[in-house]
Amino acid sequence: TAQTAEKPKLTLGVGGKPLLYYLPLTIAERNGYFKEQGLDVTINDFGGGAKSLQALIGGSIDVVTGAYEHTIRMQAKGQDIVSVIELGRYPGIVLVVAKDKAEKYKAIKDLKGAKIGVTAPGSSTNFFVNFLLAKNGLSPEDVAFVGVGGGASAVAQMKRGEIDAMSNLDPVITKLQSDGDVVVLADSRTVEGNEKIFGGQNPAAVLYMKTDFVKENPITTQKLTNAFYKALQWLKTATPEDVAKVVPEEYLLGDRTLYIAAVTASKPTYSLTGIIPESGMKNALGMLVEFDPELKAAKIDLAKTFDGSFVKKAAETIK
Amino acid sequence: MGGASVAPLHAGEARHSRAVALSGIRITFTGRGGEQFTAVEGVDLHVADGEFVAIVGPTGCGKSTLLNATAGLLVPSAGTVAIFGEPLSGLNRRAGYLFQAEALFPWKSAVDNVAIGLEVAGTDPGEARARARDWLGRVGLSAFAERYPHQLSGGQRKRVGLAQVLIRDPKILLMDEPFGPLDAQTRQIMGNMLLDLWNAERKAVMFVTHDLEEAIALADRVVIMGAGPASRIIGEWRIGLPRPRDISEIRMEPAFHALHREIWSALRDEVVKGYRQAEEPA
Amino acid sequence: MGGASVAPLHAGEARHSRAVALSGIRITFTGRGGEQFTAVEGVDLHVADGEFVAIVGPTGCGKSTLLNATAGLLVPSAGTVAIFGEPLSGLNRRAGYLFQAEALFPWKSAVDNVAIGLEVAGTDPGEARARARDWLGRVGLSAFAERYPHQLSGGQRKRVGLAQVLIRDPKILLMDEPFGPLDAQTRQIMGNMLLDLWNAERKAVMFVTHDLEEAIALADRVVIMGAGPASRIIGEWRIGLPRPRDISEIRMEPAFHALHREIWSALRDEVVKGYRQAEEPA
Amino acid sequence: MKRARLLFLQVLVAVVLIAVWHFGSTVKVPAGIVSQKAFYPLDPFFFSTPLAVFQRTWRDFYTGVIWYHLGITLLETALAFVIGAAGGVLVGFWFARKQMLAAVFDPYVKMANALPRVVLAPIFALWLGLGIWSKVALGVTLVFFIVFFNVYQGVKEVSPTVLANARMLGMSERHLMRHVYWPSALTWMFSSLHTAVGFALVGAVVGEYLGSAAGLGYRIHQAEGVFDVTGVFSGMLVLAVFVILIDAVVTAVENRLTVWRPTAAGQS
Amino acid sequence: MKRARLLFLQVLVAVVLIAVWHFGSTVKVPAGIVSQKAFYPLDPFFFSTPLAVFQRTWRDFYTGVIWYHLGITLLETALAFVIGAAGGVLVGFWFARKQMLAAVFDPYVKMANALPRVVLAPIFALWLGLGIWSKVALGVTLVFFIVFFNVYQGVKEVSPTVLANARMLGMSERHLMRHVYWPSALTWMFSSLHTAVGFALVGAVVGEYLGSAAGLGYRIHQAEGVFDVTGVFSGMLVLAVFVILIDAVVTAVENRLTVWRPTAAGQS
Ligand SMILES: Nc1ncnc2c1ncn2[C@@H]1O[C@H](COP(=O)(O)OP(=O)(O)OP(=O)(O)O)[C@@H](O)[C@H]1O
Ligand SMILES: Nc1ncnc2c1ncn2[C@@H]1O[C@H](COP(=O)(O)OP(=O)(O)OP(=O)(O)O)[C@@H](O)[C@H]1O
Ligand SMILES: [Mg+2]
Ligand SMILES: [Mg+2]
Repeated sequence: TAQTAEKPKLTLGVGGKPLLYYLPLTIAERNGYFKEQGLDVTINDFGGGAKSLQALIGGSIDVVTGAYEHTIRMQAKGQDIVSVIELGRYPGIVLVVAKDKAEKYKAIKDLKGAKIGVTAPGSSTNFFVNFLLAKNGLSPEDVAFVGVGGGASAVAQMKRGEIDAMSNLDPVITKLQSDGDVVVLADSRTVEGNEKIFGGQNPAAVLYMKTDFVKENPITTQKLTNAFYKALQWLKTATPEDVAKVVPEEYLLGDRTLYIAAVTASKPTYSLTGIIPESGMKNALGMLVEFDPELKAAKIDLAKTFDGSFVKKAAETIK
Repeated sequence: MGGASVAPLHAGEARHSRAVALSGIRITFTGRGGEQFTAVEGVDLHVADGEFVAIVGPTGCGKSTLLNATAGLLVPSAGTVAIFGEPLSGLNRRAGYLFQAEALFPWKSAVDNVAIGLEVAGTDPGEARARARDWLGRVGLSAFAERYPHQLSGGQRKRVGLAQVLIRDPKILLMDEPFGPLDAQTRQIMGNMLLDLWNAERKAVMFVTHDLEEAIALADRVVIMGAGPASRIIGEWRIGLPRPRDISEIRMEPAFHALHREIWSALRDEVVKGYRQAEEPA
Repeated sequence: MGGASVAPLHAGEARHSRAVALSGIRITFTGRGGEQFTAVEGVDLHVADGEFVAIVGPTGCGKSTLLNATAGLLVPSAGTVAIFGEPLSGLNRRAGYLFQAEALFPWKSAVDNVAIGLEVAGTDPGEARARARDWLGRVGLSAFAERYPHQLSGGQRKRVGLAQVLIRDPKILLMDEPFGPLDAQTRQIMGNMLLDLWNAERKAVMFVTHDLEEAIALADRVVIMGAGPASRIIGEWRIGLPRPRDISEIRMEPAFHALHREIWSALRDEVVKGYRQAEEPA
Repeated sequence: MKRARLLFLQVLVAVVLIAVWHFGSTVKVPAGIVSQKAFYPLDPFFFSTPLAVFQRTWRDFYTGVIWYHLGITLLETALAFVIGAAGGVLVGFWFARKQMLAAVFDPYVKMANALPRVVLAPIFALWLGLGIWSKVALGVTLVFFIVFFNVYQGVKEVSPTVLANARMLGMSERHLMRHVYWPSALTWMFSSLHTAVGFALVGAVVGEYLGSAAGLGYRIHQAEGVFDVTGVFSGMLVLAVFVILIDAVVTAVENRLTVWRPTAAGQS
Repeated sequence: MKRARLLFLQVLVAVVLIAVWHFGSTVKVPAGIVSQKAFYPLDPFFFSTPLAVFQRTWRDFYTGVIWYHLGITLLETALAFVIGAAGGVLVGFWFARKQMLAAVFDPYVKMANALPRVVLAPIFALWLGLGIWSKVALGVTLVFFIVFFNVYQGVKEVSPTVLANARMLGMSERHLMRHVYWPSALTWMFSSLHTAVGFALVGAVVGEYLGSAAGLGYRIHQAEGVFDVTGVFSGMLVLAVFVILIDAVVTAVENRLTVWRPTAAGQS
């Protein structure tokens, strides 16, 4: 279609662009899918997912690639946010314990009294552990959480033995695994792992924006969705080596093999269809409600958190 | 030559219009700890317009304090200060004050230090500096115009301060030991310059000095203050020596010596008394 | 009474061991812009151990500069400074220096200002303060022991400074107009105190003053400096007046007047010359 | 009288600020005046409301949960302040007295001052672990430089005549330090300490914010992660109140140590 | 001669530091001396190696990619510095002259100084957007307080006699400002500016770090997320070099404006 976008110049927010969590964004950018759609997208990178969401609410950016749970939380706060395409179907979060303490912490139920590293207190890595603890009859009060970030410092703390266990993402996990420092307790990067933990999908990264934006700029939204959809399709067939060729050289962790290993580990997490299944939404909500009193009280209409019409159109037009 | 009247005068006797009228002044300092110290008490001093009054007194008796009160820098704890009949509130805008302590602007050269008084009064900076140079010449410092204060000797700094005050041509001149760090000859030259200036356009002058000869040679009236604390004026002498005077010549006159001897003896007793008082812990 | 020898002496004639020996001193100041100013040039001055030398000279001639060089605060551009025969390098540890400018520690009370010299020499603080109080009494400031410098009058501050230097009992005393801001009587009291002290244990004294009478009354030798720039010593007079002296009485002696008149005329010409020079832009 | 009036005015300022905040975050500007839609001048999503913040703060204190975190943060702040200030004073004095040393290290000190502390946080965490010391280190890097530069300048500002006098009175370097440089640099030092108190707290909080298990920064970060603005502001409120208390202590010490200065109005 | 020696020593310090870094990150301590395993004293995974950092920096400059980011950061730094310093000077003077005002606002200024800037970043983004201005604002909040406290103190430190003299010479408030307070407070101000330059840069970089699309802080953040320590250190190196250049400018201005002070050695 030769329609032109209402708003061809866009600003997009993301909390940590080089993370594998947001790989589809980098692919869309580097492969020129935005340009193809006639969009000029400026990518603003933030100190974290929360900051990019705040920038969206504040009106300084138009769209965000961020965690799906944000759309649920914002509904509870009376902010109209809607996601239009799923980028990651699994959270990709992994719970590991230090190798030399693996004897002591064989399973999740043994974690009582452990010091557990999370990227930040209150972040999804934290909730992930909370959820696992609850399933195993423990409560968050039974362990101590420490924010260690998602970069080199997380690796450092694990290696130094400052923490007993850690819930984190790639490439931290792959780095620790390849160095042989940790043992995995729960892995949400794989199909089987997710089946075991959630009994299905649990959407991770999505593209979301204000509902008003979608109403006022349907064509632009469509074009954006198209671009991301193409990136997902590309990822479906690409090998990790292909990915390594596309992303900027700096992203390669200074160690190509490590990067390839990380991409390989993360590949199953990327969404195949771009559509969030009903069960996925319920899983996400279920996890949040468990620990957030504010959400427990709120009435959430999950249908309002995701608008699948754009992905469906994209799937029709893009082969 | 007219004989000098040597009888002590009583305050308030002057018939001219009063440039400065200090009445019943008491000045009490309060320390941080609340301890009080009364420097002067019950001081009445009137300076007529165009009158040259020298103030002499033992060290620490409150001379500087009185000048500060006249300048409006210090509010008396009791009594009133009136300038040309009007009660003083805030700063005394008609007075020029040569401080006892160092008060030049360290960040300005000598010529700028002198010119500043004109500049703030609105004189064109170029002209102000030209006149400042002229004044530096009068105090014998032409060659030092571009020096900063820290590059000048003690006596040179004092003379820059003198020029700084005089260039503004104030109606009332307050001078606290202006010739202190000067040698005898420079003192005379400066004294004569001051007298010439004063002769040309009569100003009210309050001149603090420790040199009784200088006081007699310059002034219309010499005021003697007693020893502190709570010091007061203990005597006044009208100096009837003829004008215009030349400082070095007037010292040769017999009337000068008669006056000197009389005031001297009055002063001497006071100082010894003050010395004793201060020596006993208050 | 021994007659005063009135013939000018030439430097280096003293037979005692030399406490201070300045030889061929030149001191040149360089401004930031590189401009040079030679304050003194070719100065030879020797002070014997136990000798009291007064230095008199027109304002800005370099008296303070010479004292600074003797104290080791200033390194001469040429010439040598020797203290008790040893060339001076660094600070002159045997000298006590009463500065012309204000130099008290503003954050110490009068008694602490005086005591500090003893304290740093290792005296027990309690004893140091007791002796400091004693010294404050000698300079007539017992009642002001707990005051901070800004709560004292100009003359009071100078006397605290005097006590601060004298309490340390240095072998060499450098005094730059120590009695400047004092009234005539206090001056005499202080002068007599200084003389008593000096009589008891002879120190080498370099005493800068603008008061020629004071210089003659106190000193063994009066040194006259010429007008600057590049000023030098233009005359020396040995004062043969008998010791011990009382300052007020010695002024009555005819020998005193003869000396005074002679030195005076030498000095007068110099000052007038200096005044002329300075007036023409350098 | 004067004190009462001052207090009244100070409270007035607070009342006005809180009123602005309150009305800005609870009363909508009707549509059509400034923009198409009605909106809050201070969107409560970003600013919460004063009432909510006070309620939360009160609750935190009432239930006592805050004390533990506050204690940790204050401990870190105090340590950062003491270590940083002591270091700044010592090195400042040292550099001021050793001109060559100062000249050689000058560019490096300035470089170090310009490194973004946020980036250093992981390195501190690496070296010092996740306990309080990595936060203290962050605070120290802020406090140190502020104090250092001021003390350095303060020492160099000593009146040359007073210094010359001190040396003539036989003072050794150590004596000079104690009797001259120290009292003379005090004003400078205290001026810097007032800034430094705030920065010590900032360092501690930012350190906690970037990775920790306790402390006010941790709580603020946690609140931020779940978009709990009320929690964020409540944390900042507590911070602000405590910095005032610490600063009051600094001021008291300052007044004690500088009794010798002329007061503005010396006479009654 | 003396200059050459100074330069030599400065370079020496740099060489020693880099050597320590180099050997620490490339030579392993053999197993059995300190710990069981052989290890690098400065693990290159966390500290990179100097060679790699220089190579990267060189490449960035050579290919030119860095210029754009550097330009943005410098612009933000310059703006933050100028605005913050100007504000600090103005408000400092103003408060110093209006005692009542200063007394009333004193606690609020100190509170504001203690707020963690990292938490304020979203609010700045809300008010000022994501362009350079929100970063400038962050820098301003740092620079302002440092300059403010020092200028405030500097004005109050004016010698009382000099001030009295100035007033007797007929100076109005405006004149006093220009001829007395300003020159007298200059030393204080410049002392604070040396610290402030660094903090302006820190503010800009942290702002970029917390959310932006360009600038050195952005690059550092990018590098951090992908374990690219070389990139992080290279960014810090560039920062450090530039702060030295800016500081040199401040020093030059300072020397120009304070010619009147006695130099340590006044005579030749
Ligand atoms: N701020 C102050 N606090 C307490 N006492 C003070 C203060 N200022 C001055 N005094 C005292 O007041 C008295 C008078 O001081 P003042 O400076 O007027 O003396 P003065 O006559 O000028 O002496 P001098 O000839 O030595 O200059 C002195 O005893 C002094 O100690
Ligand atoms: N730092 C300096 N730079 C340049 N010239 C200076 C400096 N210090 C002093 N001078 C000059 O050196 C000369 C001698 O100064 P000095 O202070 O020794 O004079 P003095 O004899 O003590 O005068 P006074 O009796 O006025 O105190 C003066 O002309 C002075 O201007
Ligand atoms: Mg006085
Ligand atoms: Mg002198």
